[in-house]
Amino acid sequence: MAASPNGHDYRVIGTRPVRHDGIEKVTGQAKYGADYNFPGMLYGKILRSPYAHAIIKSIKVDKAAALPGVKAVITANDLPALPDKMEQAGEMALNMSHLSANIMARDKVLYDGHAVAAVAATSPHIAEEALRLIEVDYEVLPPVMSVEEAMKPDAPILLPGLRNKEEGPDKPTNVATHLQFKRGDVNEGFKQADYVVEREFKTAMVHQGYIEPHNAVGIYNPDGHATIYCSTQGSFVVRSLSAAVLGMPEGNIKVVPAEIGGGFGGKTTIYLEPLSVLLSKKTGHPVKLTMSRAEVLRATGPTSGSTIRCKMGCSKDGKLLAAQIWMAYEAGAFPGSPVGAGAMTIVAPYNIPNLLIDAYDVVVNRPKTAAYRAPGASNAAMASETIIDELAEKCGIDPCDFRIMNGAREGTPQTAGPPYRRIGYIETVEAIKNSPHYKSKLEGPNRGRGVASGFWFNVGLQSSAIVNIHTDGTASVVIGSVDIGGTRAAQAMIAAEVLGLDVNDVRPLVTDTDSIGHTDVTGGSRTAFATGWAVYEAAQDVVRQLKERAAKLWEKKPEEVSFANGLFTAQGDGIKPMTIKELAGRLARTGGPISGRATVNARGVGPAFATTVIDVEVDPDTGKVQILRATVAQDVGKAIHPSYVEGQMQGGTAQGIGWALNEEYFYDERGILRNTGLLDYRMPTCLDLPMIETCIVEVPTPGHPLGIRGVGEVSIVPPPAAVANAIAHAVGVRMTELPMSPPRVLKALLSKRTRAEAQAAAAGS
Amino acid sequence: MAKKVVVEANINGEPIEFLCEPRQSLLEVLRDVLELTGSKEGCLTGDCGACTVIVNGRPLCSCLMLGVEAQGKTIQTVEGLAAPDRLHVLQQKFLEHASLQCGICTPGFLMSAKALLDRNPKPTEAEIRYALAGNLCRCTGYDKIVRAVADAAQTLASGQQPAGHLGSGPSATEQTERFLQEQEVK
Amino acid sequence: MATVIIPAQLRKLTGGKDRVKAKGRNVRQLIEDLDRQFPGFSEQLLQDGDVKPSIAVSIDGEMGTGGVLEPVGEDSEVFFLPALGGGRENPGG
Amino acid sequence: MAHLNGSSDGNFRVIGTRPIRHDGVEKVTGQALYGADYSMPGMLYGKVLRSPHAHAKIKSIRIDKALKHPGVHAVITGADFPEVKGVMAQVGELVVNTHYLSLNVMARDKVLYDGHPVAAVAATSKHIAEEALELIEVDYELLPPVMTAEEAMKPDAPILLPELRSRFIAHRTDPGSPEGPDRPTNVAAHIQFQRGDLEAGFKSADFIVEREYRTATVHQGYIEPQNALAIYNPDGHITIYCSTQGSFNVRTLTASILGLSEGMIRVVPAEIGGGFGGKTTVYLEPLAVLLSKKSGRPVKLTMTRSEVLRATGPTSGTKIRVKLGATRQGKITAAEVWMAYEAGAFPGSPFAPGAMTTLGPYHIENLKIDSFDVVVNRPKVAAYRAPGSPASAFACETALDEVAEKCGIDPLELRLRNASHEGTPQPAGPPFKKIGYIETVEAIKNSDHYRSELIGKNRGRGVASGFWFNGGLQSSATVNVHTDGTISVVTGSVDIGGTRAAMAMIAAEVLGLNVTDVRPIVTDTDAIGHTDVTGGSRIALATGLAVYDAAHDALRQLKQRAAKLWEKQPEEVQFKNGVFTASGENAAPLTLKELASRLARTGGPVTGRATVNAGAVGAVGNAFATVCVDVEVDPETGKVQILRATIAQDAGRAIHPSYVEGQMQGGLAQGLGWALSEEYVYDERGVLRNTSLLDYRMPTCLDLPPIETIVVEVPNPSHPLGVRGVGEVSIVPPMAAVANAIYRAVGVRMRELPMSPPRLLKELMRKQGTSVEQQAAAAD
Repeated sequence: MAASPNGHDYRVIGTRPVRHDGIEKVTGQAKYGADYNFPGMLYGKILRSPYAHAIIKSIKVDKAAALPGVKAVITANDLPALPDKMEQAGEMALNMSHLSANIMARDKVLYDGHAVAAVAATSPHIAEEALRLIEVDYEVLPPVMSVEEAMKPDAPILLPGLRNKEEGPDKPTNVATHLQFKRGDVNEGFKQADYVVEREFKTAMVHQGYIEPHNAVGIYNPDGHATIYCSTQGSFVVRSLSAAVLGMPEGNIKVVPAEIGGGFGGKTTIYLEPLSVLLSKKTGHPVKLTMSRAEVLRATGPTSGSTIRCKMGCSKDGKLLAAQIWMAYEAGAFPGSPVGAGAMTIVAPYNIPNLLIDAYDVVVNRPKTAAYRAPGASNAAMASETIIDELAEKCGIDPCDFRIMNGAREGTPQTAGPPYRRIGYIETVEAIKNSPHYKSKLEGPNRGRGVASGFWFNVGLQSSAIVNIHTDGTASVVIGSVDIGGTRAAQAMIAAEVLGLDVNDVRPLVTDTDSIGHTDVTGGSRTAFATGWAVYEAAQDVVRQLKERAAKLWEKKPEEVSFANGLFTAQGDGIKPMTIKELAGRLARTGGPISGRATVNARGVGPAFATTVIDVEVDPDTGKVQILRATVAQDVGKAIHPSYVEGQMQGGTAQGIGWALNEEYFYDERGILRNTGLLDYRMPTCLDLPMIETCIVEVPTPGHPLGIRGVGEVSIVPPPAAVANAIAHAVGVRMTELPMSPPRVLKALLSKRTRAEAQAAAAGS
Repeated sequence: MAKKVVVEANINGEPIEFLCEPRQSLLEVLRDVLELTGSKEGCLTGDCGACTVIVNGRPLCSCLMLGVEAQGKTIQTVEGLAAPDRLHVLQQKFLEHASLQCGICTPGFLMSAKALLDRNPKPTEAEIRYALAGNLCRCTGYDKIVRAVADAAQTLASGQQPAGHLGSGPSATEQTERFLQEQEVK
Repeated sequence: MATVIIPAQLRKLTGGKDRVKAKGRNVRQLIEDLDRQFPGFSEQLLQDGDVKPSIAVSIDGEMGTGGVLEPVGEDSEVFFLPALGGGRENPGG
Repeated sequence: MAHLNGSSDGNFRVIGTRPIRHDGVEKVTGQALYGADYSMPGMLYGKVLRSPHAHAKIKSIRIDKALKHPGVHAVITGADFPEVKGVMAQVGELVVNTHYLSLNVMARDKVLYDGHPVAAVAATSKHIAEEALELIEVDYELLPPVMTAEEAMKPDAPILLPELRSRFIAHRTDPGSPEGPDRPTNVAAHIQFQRGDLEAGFKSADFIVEREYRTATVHQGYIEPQNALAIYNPDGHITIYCSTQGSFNVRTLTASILGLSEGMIRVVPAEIGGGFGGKTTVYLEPLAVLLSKKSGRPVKLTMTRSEVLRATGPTSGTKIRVKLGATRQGKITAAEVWMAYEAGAFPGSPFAPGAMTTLGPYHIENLKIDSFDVVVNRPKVAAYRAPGSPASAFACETALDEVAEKCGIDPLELRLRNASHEGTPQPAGPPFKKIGYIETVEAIKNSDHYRSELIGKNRGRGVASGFWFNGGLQSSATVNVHTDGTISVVTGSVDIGGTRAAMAMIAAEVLGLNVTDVRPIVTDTDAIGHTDVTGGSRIALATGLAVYDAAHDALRQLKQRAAKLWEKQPEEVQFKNGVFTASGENAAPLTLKELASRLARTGGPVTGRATVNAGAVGAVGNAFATVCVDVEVDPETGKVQILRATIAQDAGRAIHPSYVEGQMQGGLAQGLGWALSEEYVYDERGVLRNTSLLDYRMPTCLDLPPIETIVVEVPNPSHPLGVRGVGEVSIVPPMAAVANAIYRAVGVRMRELPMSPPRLLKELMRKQGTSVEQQAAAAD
């Protein structure tokens, strides 16, 4: 029985029931976006730019439109022009004209793969043939591929209209935003520091790597209403953004979320949805658009590559005194990289008196970045966590002890914002320190162990939930949060806990945007936190009404009725305790059916911390790094369904290791992506990884009824730095570039050997 | 438009006739012609394994095989794994071990694992990882998948079938096995 | 009088001060008072009558969800900082 | 009930207008998915083997040949059904024993009507399934069929259900006590209502009219045959897609028949192609579930038209004796009615609702009504639009016409003199609250149809009235306010006749929106609170009430949010035609749209919800209708042509007038078919001979004139919008009106339905025969 924050033991929460949608998924019946078919459905394909940076002088589509079987061809002219300013879409602020131009290029293509036109035809093969008949006249411009090039004063300008506060209103620039965070006086701090380490880090652009490509089926009705079936992390986001891009009233669009084959933040925006509706409007048929793997890699939303200069100083006894960081993130074709989050998380786990952080959001001729699991935090941690490892080494202090000494706790000021409330960072480091892994001896040549920590804010936002009681005492929970990693099971468990029911008597149901109140995106590790809260309150609403009905039956006042572990009771004689099953059978007589509802805009969000230790062995001849062992400790507040909490911790660690060792976007000098397949965009297979050990730390979030803390994202932050530190301890080279692929590690090893030989020669002569 | 060809094959224990264009892959035939949408498309280049099916006892990517090549073959997809009333032990163990999160890669993993256990009833962890290396998963980090396959192998080896629900009739798997034996005999 | 911590970007408006006193029962009145003390302040923070969606307001350690309506205590500590979301990629500014 | 904002009685902004229904586009473009349109990957097709005999024992069933037929995946018979304790369940307006319901879904050791299901098969195609049916060998032992109530009530009649004992029911809620000797019978129940002193009443009458009437078994005639698609998951969870009037009904009945827990079943209602009460029970759903369980694949079952006629739920044929006593001034002093309803193979005919609505429109002091539920070898009856009331009205309203003729009073005038009004005791229930019967009679009296001259040979005009008490039962609704100020209304009530539009209009009225900003959603049994069947004319009334309350729940929350924005108290916030206002300075008026975009800031999304039990059946609503029909009879063939038809009906409050008129016209048309051409023709072996729509002759647009409608609005005091429910009463008056018109046209009193050409010609020749004899007698 897992102990709960408010003392009483939980009956369902903390157990590991089989998820309710499991059967459909293991028998292949579950319907993902691409599995939907409709009578008379057409297939859509998109023509994509072969250039990284070019002006579209003209597009001729008549030949394509004439091909038998082709029903419609659209370009950007078919989409309404939108104002070039920041607008509010739900809880997000977006520049709608940039969003629209990213979905379909308007007079300029800005990255290899940028959508230029789309075709709908009776078969996917005919649609592909039609694409080849579209003639586009490009005027090729020099591509700007890195932040360094883009920030040069004479760099080619991607977006003529872009301005930033620094350079004023009349200077075109590629720097969209400059953020600065300051505390204390860094120069003073560095003066007092005994040890100072400064290095420049470069991390490559990487992709979320979800196995299911994007998809959308749009059905446009002659009365102006449209229905969209798609795999998305936020059906309400798809509705409000598609409405803006299509210039339709939001209420005319209904989004039906299909099962989703992975997202990790990459499916929180829109690519195909508006185009499928537009093609359906033109043809009068449902239109299905799916992306190939190459399209996913070239033209969806990877996370930023970055350049980070990080300088940190500490006293002899290991006290961190100052940190000065310069960071520039690739935003991709349009402004909006996660550099702000990177800046606010880079030293978040630590208490550093003097701080100066400058963060730049820079547009380059690469696909517009989207969120990828704690966006911006992993690249930042690669810099700060490796320098902290060097400082600990210089002070001769164990990396865990160094982190415990400087670790943030309740009251520590954050980089930006109020001091921390009750958090569990120190507990995660201690959990690693006392883990069997960390205590075990690591012998053998070229082997090393690295430790690193990570932080993520998590987010609350809005959720709605409805709980219906059926006449046989079972219940159904209706929510709008898409279930990627088993959150349906968590919602059913929360309702079962409150209602005193067996978890298999509760059926969770994810429904469309018309059948449930507004619910924000499944992202920001918020679903268990915010939607779970709404389900908790809705279930309490049901208990309240059931108490009224019991009171009516016993002719007592509702306040006199109490409810505990599934039984309604009241004092006085002749009161036979009733289960929900018995009471449910008598609802008709006592006033009719019962359904509870709750809506929340969740407050008091608890940030999440994780610390990871990884053992590696480096092959000195090839530079290949083999992961021997990995353990991750994470503060989850309260684990509702431990198997899926472990799943999130293991999944994030695996992605972090892929990010560390071999995943990168490889562009040639003309700005064309060369590794557009999973053979060359090398993600970890089960042969590359050991079993990933997890220790769940439960420091409850004050203010949440169940103490829940989001778990979905933070586990991806530590691994790149942990692997780098392990390599340093294994073969004595400090890697400062991601990925630490065999060629790069080998180069570092060879240059170390030549330097050593040169010194020996100098010393010897 | 190329002329369609009539193809006969045994799919999930049932003799099936279907029409397909020469350019259609077996995956496209399974999903769009035969409405067996259990096999999933992840890359169409044989890298992700989400479209894995078993053809004449061998696991392979149905996106790399043409529909017309299925003539006379015995094919098993995820839809043919469970008996009418009872999940295959692999399906049961994937659920019990929470070995899937989004589940898009699960059909592919189940077929690769089934082919492995048919060949090697008592695989070591390394052998399991080797056999499943062709199937990518981005959510789980593979840990719980490997544990589920090992547990399923152990359950099969010790002969206890997981508690069946009810009903009679040979499962699609047994039908396919019988069909295969007949083929070998001929 | 609540204490307002000024984010780095806006310190040029407050003449470099990073901590300022202001009075107001809720965020709207607080910003009006700040604008009186340091002209140009509300233009940075407000957009059509409410706090810019890209700005988050934290009061006594808790992220406010009420925008300008968020009540402010007599001596509470108020932070203005870039609003972020894990699932959303758009940072401040 | 809080009074509607800004609208005193009657001047609503949206209610009463005629917007286009929201699901219209799908229906006119063919995209709407009816039950048979659903298909699933790997789906099998089911077929049912039905008994060719009306009454026989099943000695053995051999299915092994069928099982081995290639492509067959599963075969089920009665043996696959668990023996479950029968319990009384509410099915539409009828009350049914679930044990008998299970026997009706699949015979066990006895078949009781031609078409009774005996086995079912699931195969990879329909044709293979049909071939498999022929391979099933059933060994029957024939028994003599009992086809009419008369025969069944004879003491020596063959017994259909050996364990059946007759019950006597004294009042509406009496569960009944055993009646008569403890020996097998075909009379399942006898209900009786009595008031006043019958003897004295008849003594004080100047005229007595005593007649006997017969009506035939007739079918609802919905164009979409029954269908069901079931998916049985290995973990025991079941999903059923079907066209039904009551998705929650299907779940409860299927669960009880198969001995499953209700929570394991989720029913997704498809669009429904007509029901009229016939789709408030289950036929195929339990079979589809069992076949899916045995085959491990989704299974779809559909019925052919002949299966619909032979083996679903027509309404009862009846035998009725009426005795009316009246004074010379036309005051009815006493009425005695004896009625026998044929229940079909199992007990559960509308004998009780028939009795409770007999002579409902009239204030009669001395009254005795006896009504019997009699089992016969015909398909078990189901509800059909005001079940039981049309047959009794045919008898009583024609007898009443004879009384009017004897008193020499205009038939409408006679009805006005005896009309029920507020306070009149119902035949079996509390006195009427405010009702609009008199208004319907006066509306016909002042109608230009009634005042028009009817000239020409063999032409006649007849009038009749009808009463139905309507249902209340349970409904749930949620109203979601979206960030752009539009709202969606989610209910569980299946929409047969445009009720989605009515729900959207009610929500739009309360929240001050145009109806196009409201999206009505009908959802499945998991996604909404318990909602009873779409029947008993209750949707606009009960689900409408739930939507009304849910919209007010949302409005209450919105007022709180506005108050928060203006830093005022919620009570200070007013809401009038779509704008929130409050006194004082910084309270600039806010439209719902503007407020909706600020919900995030003021606490999060807004969802209103309400659940309602709109009073026991009969406590609410009480709808009346009066019909006037002109006919011309062709003396050579006996064919009756309807020249003109007008109906006046009290709707209480017409939410969407077009669809209210639609219900009035639809009911009247069905009544005319019942009157003139529809009947079940059984041969002496009890086999149905007219199993197609060629011989089961329903009215075509050629047979009917335009049906003029007069919507009378006498608001129902116990409903915030005055709604009464309009779906059923319009079918009650037409048969008597046509009979009375025929009498005025050719002087023949028809007392048997249908008044088809052969029957009318027989009566005409008999009348001429007598007049010829009279002339002959007079002559010689």
